[in-house]
Amino acid sequence: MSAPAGLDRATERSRDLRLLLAVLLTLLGVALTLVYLIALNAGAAPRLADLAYERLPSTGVQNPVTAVLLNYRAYDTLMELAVLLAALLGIWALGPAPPGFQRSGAVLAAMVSWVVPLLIVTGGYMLWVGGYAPGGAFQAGALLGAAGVIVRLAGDPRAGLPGEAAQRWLLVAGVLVFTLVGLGLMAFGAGFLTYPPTLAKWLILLIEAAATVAIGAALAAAYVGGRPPGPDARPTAEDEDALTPAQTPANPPAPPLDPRP
Amino acid sequence: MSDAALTHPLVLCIALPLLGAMLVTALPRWSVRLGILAAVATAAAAVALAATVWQQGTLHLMLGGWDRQLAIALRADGIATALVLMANLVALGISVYASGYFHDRVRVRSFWPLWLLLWAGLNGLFLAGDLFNLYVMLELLGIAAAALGALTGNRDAVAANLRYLLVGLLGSISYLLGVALLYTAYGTLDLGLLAAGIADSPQLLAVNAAAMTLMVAGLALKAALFPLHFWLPPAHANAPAPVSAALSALVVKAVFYLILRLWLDLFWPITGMAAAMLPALLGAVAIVWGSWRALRAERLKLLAAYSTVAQIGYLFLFLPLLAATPPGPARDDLLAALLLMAVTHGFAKAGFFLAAGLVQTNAGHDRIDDLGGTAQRLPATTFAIALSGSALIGLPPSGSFIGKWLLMQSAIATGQWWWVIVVTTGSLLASAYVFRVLSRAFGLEPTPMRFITDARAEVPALTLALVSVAVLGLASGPVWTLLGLSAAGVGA
Amino acid sequence: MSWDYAALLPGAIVVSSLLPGVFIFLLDEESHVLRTVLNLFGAVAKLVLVGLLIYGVWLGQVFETRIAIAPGLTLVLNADALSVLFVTLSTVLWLVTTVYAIGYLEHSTNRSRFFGFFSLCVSATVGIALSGNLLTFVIFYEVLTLATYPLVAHRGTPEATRGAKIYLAYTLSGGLLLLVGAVWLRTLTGPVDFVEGGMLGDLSPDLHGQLVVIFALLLAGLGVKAALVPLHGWLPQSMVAPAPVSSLLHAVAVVKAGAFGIVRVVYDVYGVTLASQLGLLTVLGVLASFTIVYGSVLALTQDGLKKRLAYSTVSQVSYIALGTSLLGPVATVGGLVHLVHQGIMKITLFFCAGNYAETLGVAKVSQMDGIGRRMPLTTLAFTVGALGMIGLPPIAGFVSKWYLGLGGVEAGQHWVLVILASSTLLNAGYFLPILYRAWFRPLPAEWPNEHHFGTRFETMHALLWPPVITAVFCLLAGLLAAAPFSPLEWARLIAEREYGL
Amino acid sequence: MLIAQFLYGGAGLVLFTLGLWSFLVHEPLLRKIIALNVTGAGVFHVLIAIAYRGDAAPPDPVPHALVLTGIVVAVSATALALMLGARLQDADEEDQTP
Repeated sequence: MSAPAGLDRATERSRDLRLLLAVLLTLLGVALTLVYLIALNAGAAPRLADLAYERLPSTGVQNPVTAVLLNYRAYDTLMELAVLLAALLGIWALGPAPPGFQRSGAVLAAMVSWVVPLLIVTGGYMLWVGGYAPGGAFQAGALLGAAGVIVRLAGDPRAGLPGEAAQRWLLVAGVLVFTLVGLGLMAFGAGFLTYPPTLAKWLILLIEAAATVAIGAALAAAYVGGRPPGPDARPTAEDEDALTPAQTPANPPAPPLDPRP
Repeated sequence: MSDAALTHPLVLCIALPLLGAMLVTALPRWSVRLGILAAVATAAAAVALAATVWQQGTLHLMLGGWDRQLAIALRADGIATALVLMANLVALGISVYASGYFHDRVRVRSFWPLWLLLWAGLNGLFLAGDLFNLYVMLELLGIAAAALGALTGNRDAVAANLRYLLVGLLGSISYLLGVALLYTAYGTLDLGLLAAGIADSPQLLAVNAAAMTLMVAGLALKAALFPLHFWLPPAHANAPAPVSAALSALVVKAVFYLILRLWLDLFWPITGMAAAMLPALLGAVAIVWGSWRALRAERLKLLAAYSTVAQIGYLFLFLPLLAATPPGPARDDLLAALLLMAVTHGFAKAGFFLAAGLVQTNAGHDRIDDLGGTAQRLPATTFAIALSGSALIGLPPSGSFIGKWLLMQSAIATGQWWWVIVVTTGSLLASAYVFRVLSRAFGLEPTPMRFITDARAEVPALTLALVSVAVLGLASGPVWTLLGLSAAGVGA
Repeated sequence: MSWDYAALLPGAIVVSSLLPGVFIFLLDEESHVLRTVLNLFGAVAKLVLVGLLIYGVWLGQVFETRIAIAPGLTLVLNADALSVLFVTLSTVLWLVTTVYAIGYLEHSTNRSRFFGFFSLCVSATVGIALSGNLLTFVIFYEVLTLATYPLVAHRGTPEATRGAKIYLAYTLSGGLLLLVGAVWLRTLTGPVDFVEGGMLGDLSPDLHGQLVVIFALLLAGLGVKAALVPLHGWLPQSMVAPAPVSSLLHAVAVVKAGAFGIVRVVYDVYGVTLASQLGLLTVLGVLASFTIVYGSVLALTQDGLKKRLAYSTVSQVSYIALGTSLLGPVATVGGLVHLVHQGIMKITLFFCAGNYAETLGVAKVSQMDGIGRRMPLTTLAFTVGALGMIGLPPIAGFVSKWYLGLGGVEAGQHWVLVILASSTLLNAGYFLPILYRAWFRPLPAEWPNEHHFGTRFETMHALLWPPVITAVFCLLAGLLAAAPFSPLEWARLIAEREYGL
Repeated sequence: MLIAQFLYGGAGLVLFTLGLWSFLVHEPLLRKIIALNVTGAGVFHVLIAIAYRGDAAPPDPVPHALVLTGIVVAVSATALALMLGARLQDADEEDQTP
């Protein structure tokens, strides 16, 4: 008899706690809203908007959001590509990808063969249009990623991506090109990621193209959910990873993930 | 453009590890060699940065050459430079150690890119002068750290690091809301401009206080300030040794650095005595509680992880003392002491974890009660534990001894004597847990024939530990110089 | 920081054993010769440097090494008369102990570790001796704790681990109290330099309350190492250490560091005048007297030879504190000279105890029947040390007790004579039965664990000669007490300066 | 200040609070991850609201860019969290089967 009674008391207490939490969070919400009201009225508007538009002509692009992303605050974007890559590498570190889904039937396959090229073309368009209208590398990369997801759903275990070696180059393309452009500009005396106005448009397009590829590949690879399957994944004898063959392994390799149904 | 050339190390500290991360990702077969190359290059950039700041004072760079409001600023002042230097030297030591630590091919390939990305995030965080950029850096750190922490792939590690990731995300979102409020009220993200804005707008007290609360609370979660420390011990204790070292010595420290920045630079008009008391009280509890748990820990790495909880507590004790000390030599001393504690702990804790990892590898486990033979077999490693342990306790001659000396001095001088009791209690408990480990090294095991058995692993650990004791404890004057404080006026 | 001879010498004295110590750690276990060379090189080099120092101080030169470890925090090593007294004692006994330790331990386990820490230990001790301010003193005081811990734990047996743990618990807690006291004092005065005659005399009387509390903290911290009752609990426990370590702990390093610290704080920080005015000397005197009697009473009941010696140390070291607590130069001379005399007498006794254990396996008083006939030279040395402890003229201990008694009378504290008399009786009570057994009881049929070292003498050379030499020192210190450069004359010089005579 | 701005941003704050509630109260991993995304979305709403300058003026591009960056970061973190969760689930299933 005592156990259920104790359980009751436990649930009762957790209910009380939830109630308390609800009250506290409501207070927090109200307080935040008031603070937000005060902040809106602080008279900071137009904030950075006017300045951003004023400098727009010398950014190399006409779309102000792209100007912020790839020029004013390009450094943020560079690091954010690094964040995406870090997440993907973290996923890869957890183990090999689960096997894909079974091959799609004829109808789905036919649809995929239409949709995927369409997505890729749309992605390319998005990339180009980003220079002067809403669009850009992220939107384009997201479309490419979506294409990868569809391909994987249709049965390709690699989501349409190449083998591991090539995939790695695709994944690093964004940050690599971005960093090299930045350092190159610095080497020529312009300063890190300081584009000369005449070159800005083309440098940004170059970076965006690389970023689109990297984002698309990273999103698709993340959906695959592990190190890519394929011949590359198998260990090779001539590997140079560990400089010393050394004594006993520090930690045994992680057991492979259970294949999913 | 000699002025521009001066700021190059500022960029290189971030760009080089980033570039290195890309190369090791793309060329996994060369991971170790490229990784070490990138590590050495990055550390060299950090040394160059320190040398430049030493000569020229604070460095500023508006990326993209835009107006201050629009651009993202990088800046290296004394505090940032001291921490960058510490972090990069420690990271170099960790890299050398790691080059021999992982033997499994998959681990090697996973470790190096994530490690270099983490490194880039660390330097980026120390050098950022923009609130939103700091958010991105926090996320880069959080994601890379959680991924690295889960590298062993065992259940405990995955569970602990999943929790770490989620908690970290919550912390960053809270921080980001604070940033959004500040942008709403002041229309800029630049730290310097915001600081000026906040100082000029006492009428926006509610906004300032709310933003500060959101940001500091979110960061306190990531810095594992008691009682928000629950995620740290399992995450740090279950990671591979070089990762534990980086997480405990550097990542947590970086987040604390950001808190300090916000506290001192941005929100100084509202971070008076009243505001400082709460974090300091939590810090005091962290010291006692963390040390106590470290004393009770069964495993060496868990002990080290709890010790980090305690050591973070010490840093928060400085806040009310800073609030109570008017600008002048006494406050400068206090600031330098704070920095010295943080830097010393960085070196010491990294050395401790690396040595602990070696003990674990050799013994096949890290249960403290059964360590006897292993500790005695590896004199250099035991020495590293002893040296870093005495820095954790705050015994002379270590950097933290000077730190604690100045901390207690200030506590007595400002009449806040109760912190002295906290510090002494913490030191006693720390002695107890450190010597609980060291006493295992004095058994009836056979005599080791050599001082060093595995140089690539033992030398980094021993060097880091030695720096925390001999270098920082006997020649901490440069910390004052780097902070731009005049050593002449310093006295009682 | 200037780097001339006078600024380098005190630092060099510390480094002369520190560096060999570091190299010894790095040596392979089997490098017997190199290790021995490093050990002896360090000890001899230090002796030479100290010789130069004494000569320079006698010529009136000022030696001071200053290293700014942080702005406002300076490591100061300098040589005043008091430091010279202690540094000479440690250096001379260090050389003797090194020889003894090589004989005792060079064939056992973990030698690199042992001799490394052994060198660190003496470096810390001379650091304490040469400290020119309280910060430096605190630093070396803590380093001494850390360096001796591995020596106490060295044997690795469960008792050794336990003894070391107790030692550490006491000394680290004491160190923290000392640290708090030192920090507190610094907030009142700025850097606390050791100045002859004290440096707190000019402080406003409002602060006197705080000064009393600070003194209590400092005394608690120093009292642990000086083994003042009730802080003496670690000392008998640490008897598990090897004999050279016990000798070092009791005669030169740890216990002496505590007593030396008390002398420094009373004379060179507070100043006797202020200390007596605040009533601090009375407290110290009562504590010291109680410790003297209490230690001796406990020594009576110990059968373990080293334990008996340990309690005797508890008692004898407090003579130094007693001398410090009496207002007047004569008592000061008595206390200071005992710093040296107790050192050479106690080290003799411990060496002998080590010889008995190593040669015959004898560790208990009850096993010592007839031992004088089996090991005459060792037992002769033991006899000199023991009679000196009792205070028999012309051995060194007599000089100390004479000056202490005289000082008590001079200060008008006649109860000191009672303490000295009862202590002497108790000393005789626990030493004379040993001597009787050793010389007059018949030899046992078999010793517990006898070794023959193949020498003409009763035991190996490295073990035999150190106690004989120190026993000769005991006699000389008593016989030649009035000669220039004798410990007594030097103690007089210090007392004159402290009292500004 | 525009009333629409306040309402939209205020809704963001409500989302933030609700997400926080859900994160703290619910145990299952998936709910926690979704809750975090809701919380983040709340903050993004606030930023989007700040960017609005009425129908006449074009919006402030800076908060828009911040939100874009924030979304990518959130996606990355979510992906990693999900995979960690999946790995954990696998490990638990392995524990149960033998």
